[in-house]
Amino acid sequence: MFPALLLVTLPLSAALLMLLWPRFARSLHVTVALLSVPLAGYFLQQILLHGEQQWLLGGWSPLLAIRWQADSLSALLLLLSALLHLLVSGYALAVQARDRLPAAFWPLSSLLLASLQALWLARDLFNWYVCLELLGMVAVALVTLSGDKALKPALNYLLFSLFASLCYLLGVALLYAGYGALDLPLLAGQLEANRLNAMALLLITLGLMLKAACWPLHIWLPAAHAAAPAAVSALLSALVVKGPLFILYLVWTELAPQAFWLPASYLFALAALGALLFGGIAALRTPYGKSLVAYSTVAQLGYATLALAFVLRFNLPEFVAALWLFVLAHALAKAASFLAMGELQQTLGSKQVSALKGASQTMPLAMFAFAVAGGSLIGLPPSGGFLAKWALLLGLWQSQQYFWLLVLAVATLLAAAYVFRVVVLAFDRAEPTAPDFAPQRLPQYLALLPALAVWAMALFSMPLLTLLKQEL
Amino acid sequence: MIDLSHLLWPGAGLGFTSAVSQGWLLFTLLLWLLALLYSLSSQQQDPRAGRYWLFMLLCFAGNVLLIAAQDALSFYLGFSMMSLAGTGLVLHSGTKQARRAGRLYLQLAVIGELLLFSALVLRASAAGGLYDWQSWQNVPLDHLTISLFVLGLGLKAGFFPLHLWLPQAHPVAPAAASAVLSGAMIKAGIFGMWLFLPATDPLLQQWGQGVLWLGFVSAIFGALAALCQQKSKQILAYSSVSQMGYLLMLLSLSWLLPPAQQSLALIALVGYAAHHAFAKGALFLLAGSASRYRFGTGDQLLLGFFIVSLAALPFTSGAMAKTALKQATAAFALPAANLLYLGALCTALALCHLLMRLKAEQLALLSQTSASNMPWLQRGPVLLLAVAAVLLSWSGVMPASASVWLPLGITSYTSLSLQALTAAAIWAAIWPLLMALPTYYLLQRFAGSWLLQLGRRQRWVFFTSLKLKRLYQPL
Amino acid sequence: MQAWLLDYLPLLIVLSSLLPGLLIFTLKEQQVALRTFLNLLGVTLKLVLVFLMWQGVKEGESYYYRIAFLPGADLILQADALSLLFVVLSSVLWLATTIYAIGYLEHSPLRSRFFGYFSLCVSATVGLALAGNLVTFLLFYELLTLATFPLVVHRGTPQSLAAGRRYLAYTLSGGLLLMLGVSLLHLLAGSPDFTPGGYLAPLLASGSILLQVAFALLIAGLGVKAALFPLHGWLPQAMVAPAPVSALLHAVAVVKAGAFGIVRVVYDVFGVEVVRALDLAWPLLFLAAFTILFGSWRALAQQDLKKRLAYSTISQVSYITLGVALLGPLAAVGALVHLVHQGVMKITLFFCAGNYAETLGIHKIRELNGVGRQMPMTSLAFTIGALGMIGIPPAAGFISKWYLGLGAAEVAQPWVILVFVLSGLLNACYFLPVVYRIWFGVQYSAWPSPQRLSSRFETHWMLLAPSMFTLGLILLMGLFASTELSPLSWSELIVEREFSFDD
Amino acid sequence: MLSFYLYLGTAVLLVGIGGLGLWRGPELLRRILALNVIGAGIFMLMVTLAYRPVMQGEPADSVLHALVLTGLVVAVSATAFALALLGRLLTRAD
Repeated sequence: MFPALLLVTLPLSAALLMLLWPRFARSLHVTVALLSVPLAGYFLQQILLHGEQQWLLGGWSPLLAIRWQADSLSALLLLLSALLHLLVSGYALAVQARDRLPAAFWPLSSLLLASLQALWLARDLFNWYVCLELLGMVAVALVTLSGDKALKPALNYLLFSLFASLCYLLGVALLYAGYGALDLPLLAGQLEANRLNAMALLLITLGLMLKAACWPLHIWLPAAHAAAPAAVSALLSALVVKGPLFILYLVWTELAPQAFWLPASYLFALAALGALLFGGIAALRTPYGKSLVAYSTVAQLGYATLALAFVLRFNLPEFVAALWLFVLAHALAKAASFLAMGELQQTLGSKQVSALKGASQTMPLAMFAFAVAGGSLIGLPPSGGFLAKWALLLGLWQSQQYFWLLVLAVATLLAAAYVFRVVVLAFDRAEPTAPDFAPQRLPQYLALLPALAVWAMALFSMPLLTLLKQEL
Repeated sequence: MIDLSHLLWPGAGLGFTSAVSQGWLLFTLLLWLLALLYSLSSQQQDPRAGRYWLFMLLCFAGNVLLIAAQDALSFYLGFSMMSLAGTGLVLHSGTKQARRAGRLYLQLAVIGELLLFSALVLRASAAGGLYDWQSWQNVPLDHLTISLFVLGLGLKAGFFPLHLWLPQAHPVAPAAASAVLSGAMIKAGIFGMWLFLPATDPLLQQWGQGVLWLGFVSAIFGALAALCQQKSKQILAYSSVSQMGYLLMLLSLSWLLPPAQQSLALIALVGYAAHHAFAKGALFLLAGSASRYRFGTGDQLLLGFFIVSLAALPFTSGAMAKTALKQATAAFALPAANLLYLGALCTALALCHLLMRLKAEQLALLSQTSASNMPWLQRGPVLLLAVAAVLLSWSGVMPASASVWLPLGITSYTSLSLQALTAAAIWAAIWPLLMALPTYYLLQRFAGSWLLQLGRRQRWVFFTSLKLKRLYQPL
Repeated sequence: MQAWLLDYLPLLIVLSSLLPGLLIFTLKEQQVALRTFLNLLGVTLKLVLVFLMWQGVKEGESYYYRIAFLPGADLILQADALSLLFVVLSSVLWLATTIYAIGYLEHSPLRSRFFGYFSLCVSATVGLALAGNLVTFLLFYELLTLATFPLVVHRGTPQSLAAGRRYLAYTLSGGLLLMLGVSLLHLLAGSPDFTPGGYLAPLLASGSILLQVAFALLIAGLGVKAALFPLHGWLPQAMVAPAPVSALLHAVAVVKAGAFGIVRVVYDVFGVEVVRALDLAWPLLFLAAFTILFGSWRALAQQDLKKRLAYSTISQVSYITLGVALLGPLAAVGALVHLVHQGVMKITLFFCAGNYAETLGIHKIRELNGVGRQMPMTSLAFTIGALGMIGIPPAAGFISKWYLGLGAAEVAQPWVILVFVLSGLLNACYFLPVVYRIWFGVQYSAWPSPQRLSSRFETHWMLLAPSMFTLGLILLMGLFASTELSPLSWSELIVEREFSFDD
Repeated sequence: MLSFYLYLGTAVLLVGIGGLGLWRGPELLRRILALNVIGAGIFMLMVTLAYRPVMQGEPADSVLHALVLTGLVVAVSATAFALALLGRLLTRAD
């Protein structure tokens, strides 16, 4: 109980304190970020030792109380968020001397962490709504940090996010009308397959898919993620879009009646198909570096959506494993690639992909980080992306989904194409773009860190799968 | 025999275990050593002498190796070493003729190599993965393998339809190289056929007749074609085609004859080959010298001796060889044994032509410059070849005690020379010659220009070769 | 040698090039001596370790190193006779190529990067050779792609970038197909260690379609690197890379990885019996035969020396595939020994091409006229290499061709010998004119850009020595084929020990 | 009972109007307003649902009231944030 509560309250209270004493904002932030990691680690260990735990906040009865529940998946996500948050904080500090982020960054990102951690822990439909709302607004606020050019995408993001929240809220209200409960374990298995529930679930799904940027509801994402400062983009792409996905997964596997699973799986599969193909193609065509990475997020979320679709359709452990492995691998890889790309753009002074000419000589570390992270996005062994894809492949072969194997192949090739589009350019020695200033080493190393971590992921596949409670 | 199987490849070994290979080695070695001696003088002013010696020695090594080989791979190694290094000799002078002849030589040599390769592979496979001769002797042949052998080795031996490269390549090489090309190297083809096509194989009976006729056609064709040539070395080259025909006949006779008489044919084969090696080698050397040096009387006598020997006049090695051939033919009871006289006539005609052309060339040389005498370093080897030829034809007359020193199993050949001394044999050798002289005169008188034109009819070979080259080497 | 160390031997062999490679990345451009030292240290270490392993494997010891990786498919590095063949080949040729590359790249920029990737490339190759199951193989197969790509684009010119893109397009697609195949097999049979005779026989009863699909996927994936006919497109373009890279790509690293994989798949995954039962060898056989002729045919038309060599590689590597597809013991010996022989011969040819280019600026074949007098040693090496490619003794190529021919006759496919003959003919057609130009051609214009690289030798000694070394290897392997050290004996040992032929 | 359906109808109508506004309007301000209208509709729906027990004579569902209150706070702050952003955007555009 205590560590879980701390994980949420620590960043939350720190954020409030930062507003009070902006002078100590940075040091407070770093302290919280540093504390969160061992705390999350300790928490994970506790969960492993004692199994799943749950608490009803404030000791209220289940109907009224806010329920927190933590299984190993939640604990893992808590740790991941804490780690990436620490990494991004480190990056923000490292580039502080060069391009100063507005002071608002520190409290906002602490707030982001708090809302995310609360989201992973909550098992309550309305509580999730609050988390989502908070997450969305903080994210928008973070996007605006990069200045006036980000205002338009940020506002767009906000509107989409609000609309999505409202959809979700409406759905939740409809469910509550039927069953008078918001608590997930209480509702689990209760829902009948009637029209009202279908409507409610559809609204919830729509809202969540919008927030998770599932194709074709992703249109807000590329602009917003591309416009944000690199550190923020990394957080947004790596973590924020995963929150709604987490809720979506729980809602469908625990709440939704089995009769709805098949149509839902078609819906998700369609979204995945679009994401994988069109996301990839868009990433291949965009002239801007960060948009490329952002579109890649859209495409990569397609894998997770696909896994979700097949979880609903076949209920094989491979797909569940694939879903979460994709989430983990993508989080790490995307953090690395956004940080690397941001660093490259900042140093080379242009947003264009074409400006990366010769980057493998001028900024080898950042380019290497991007390429290594890209390897995981493509799914090259032994990266985490490979591990996830492997699980997905096994599931697809087992359920004899040959069409989807083909889709997967095409998507992989598209990923390879957009990653190596950048990498090949970086090897161009004809007219390398000269850096505007001497490249900083520390931020590049920080970008490399998650990339290396994701490549080590496959070596720890067994512990990971144990954590996910899945067997291949 | 040296066993190298633990070192090189399974079954590898070197040695001279049969009488045929011993005899073959002896004349080959002799010719090679003398030719190399001759080169000391002839290549003295050659700016690219290093290259010449390299290829000469490679060819030499290859030639000896293929005779010494006790297994297919060693043979093939020697064979291809010799064949390919031979290209260097043909190309050596770098003239246009040399280049196109070299191209033709190489094209056909490579084809020959590959045919031989596939034949060897099939054979080795049939023998269960063993490569040494002993294991191959009793493995039955099949038609495909035989035809591959005949084609592959025939391209080297240069008998009739496979001779295309020979008359082009031999004349353009330096004299000593032509001597070994014609005297020793092309014989490797026949030697190989003897090795790979054991007479005991029943299937060869079917092939023997055809090959025999092929040899005969080649013998006649070569001689007649020689008549159409103008250059002495080209005449010699065509004469080689003709002589290879005789060797082929002897080989096929060894297949056809009953086992008891096979050794006769084989002895005749080696004897003939040795005779041809000495005579043709010497003639090429002389022809080379004739284009640069003035011939003294002694030299002319030497020349005459070899021509006469090649024409198989009595008391020469040629007579011995021809007698052996006739005996073998007679033993087989060939109905057309008399056709051999036709062959002898043609040979004689060709040699007359050679003599005339040599004379003309010598006159042309003398009219242009004041050529010096032939150096002893060149004359010496030719003289030694003459001695060898005489020894070959007369060793049978020597008392047995004197011939004991002859190495290995060579003594078995000496009996041949005795048979050439009977009156019938002498007469049989002389009359075609006597007929040849007036025939040659008449031919030159009435058909000289026609023959000349006929001789130019070989451009298609180069044309095809060039076409081929364009095919694989587009501009 | 300590027992615990023996267990780690396979890992150490991979690390002996990986760690120096990673260290080299961090070096500055000017630290030439340190870089060279690290390079040579890695090479020497690797050779010593490989020697130890060779000793052990010959005695019948087994080395086995396992790290947990995917569920049901650990990362296994192990040494059997077959893997050792490839390991020895790559480490010995790495030695030659490293020295060559040091000489070749003297005074050129970005050497740390180059040598770093170079070492990674060798590590991936060795890892691939030592891979103990399909998943490990897949891992190193992909790593190899990644490690070689920067080498292909090292020059950074538009041509090399285009070549790099193409290379990636082909090899990544290949890797993807391989991954599909491996995952399918993993589902069907798990990913057990490579087993002599294959481990799929029990599955024959339960349906063959999926097995056939898996085979097709695996072969298509491997065929990309092995440059089998419709998948060969990357290879001729990739020759824009610097000469040492082309040498390594064509001789050891990339194309051989594909060929080696095919050997593994046919003999140690499917097994001869299953391949026969499923009728899988025929398409492979025809494809390989066609590729042999096709590559040679295309090589004829090339006027650029390296390009001609590249097409020749396409043709020559398919000999290995052909030998494998013949499914006979002798053909297998031929295929394995060709894996080594072709590597050594092709690396020699590329070294020579590089020597000509570096010393005299010669790239086109017509510029080679008369170069034999200027650079006799290089030209000698080139000539012997070319003769070996045609299959003429005593060069090593003859031995492999001979065994392949024997193998074809053994399984009663004499038409395959015709393929060899035709290919030999075509080989002669595109190599002998080059040799002719070198030795007999008349130089008609000045050398394109002559450089004086050495006062004593015809070129820099670091360029000359490796080619002389490999030249020596060609002749030794061709001549002393029966000795215990020869690749031939080793291949026979492999076939005897590890390939399951009934008779 | 009638009033229940009246409230319900109004709520649905509000959501509908908001949705239509969102759909039709390209202007950002209009969209923000439309979202607010939808929000109002949803809150009204929730309040209506909370009203159901009253019809049976039981006290109203206080959980829903709490939720609506929370929602209102969130909505107000979100609207404020959106308007602030819009303001900055518009001043920038001038």
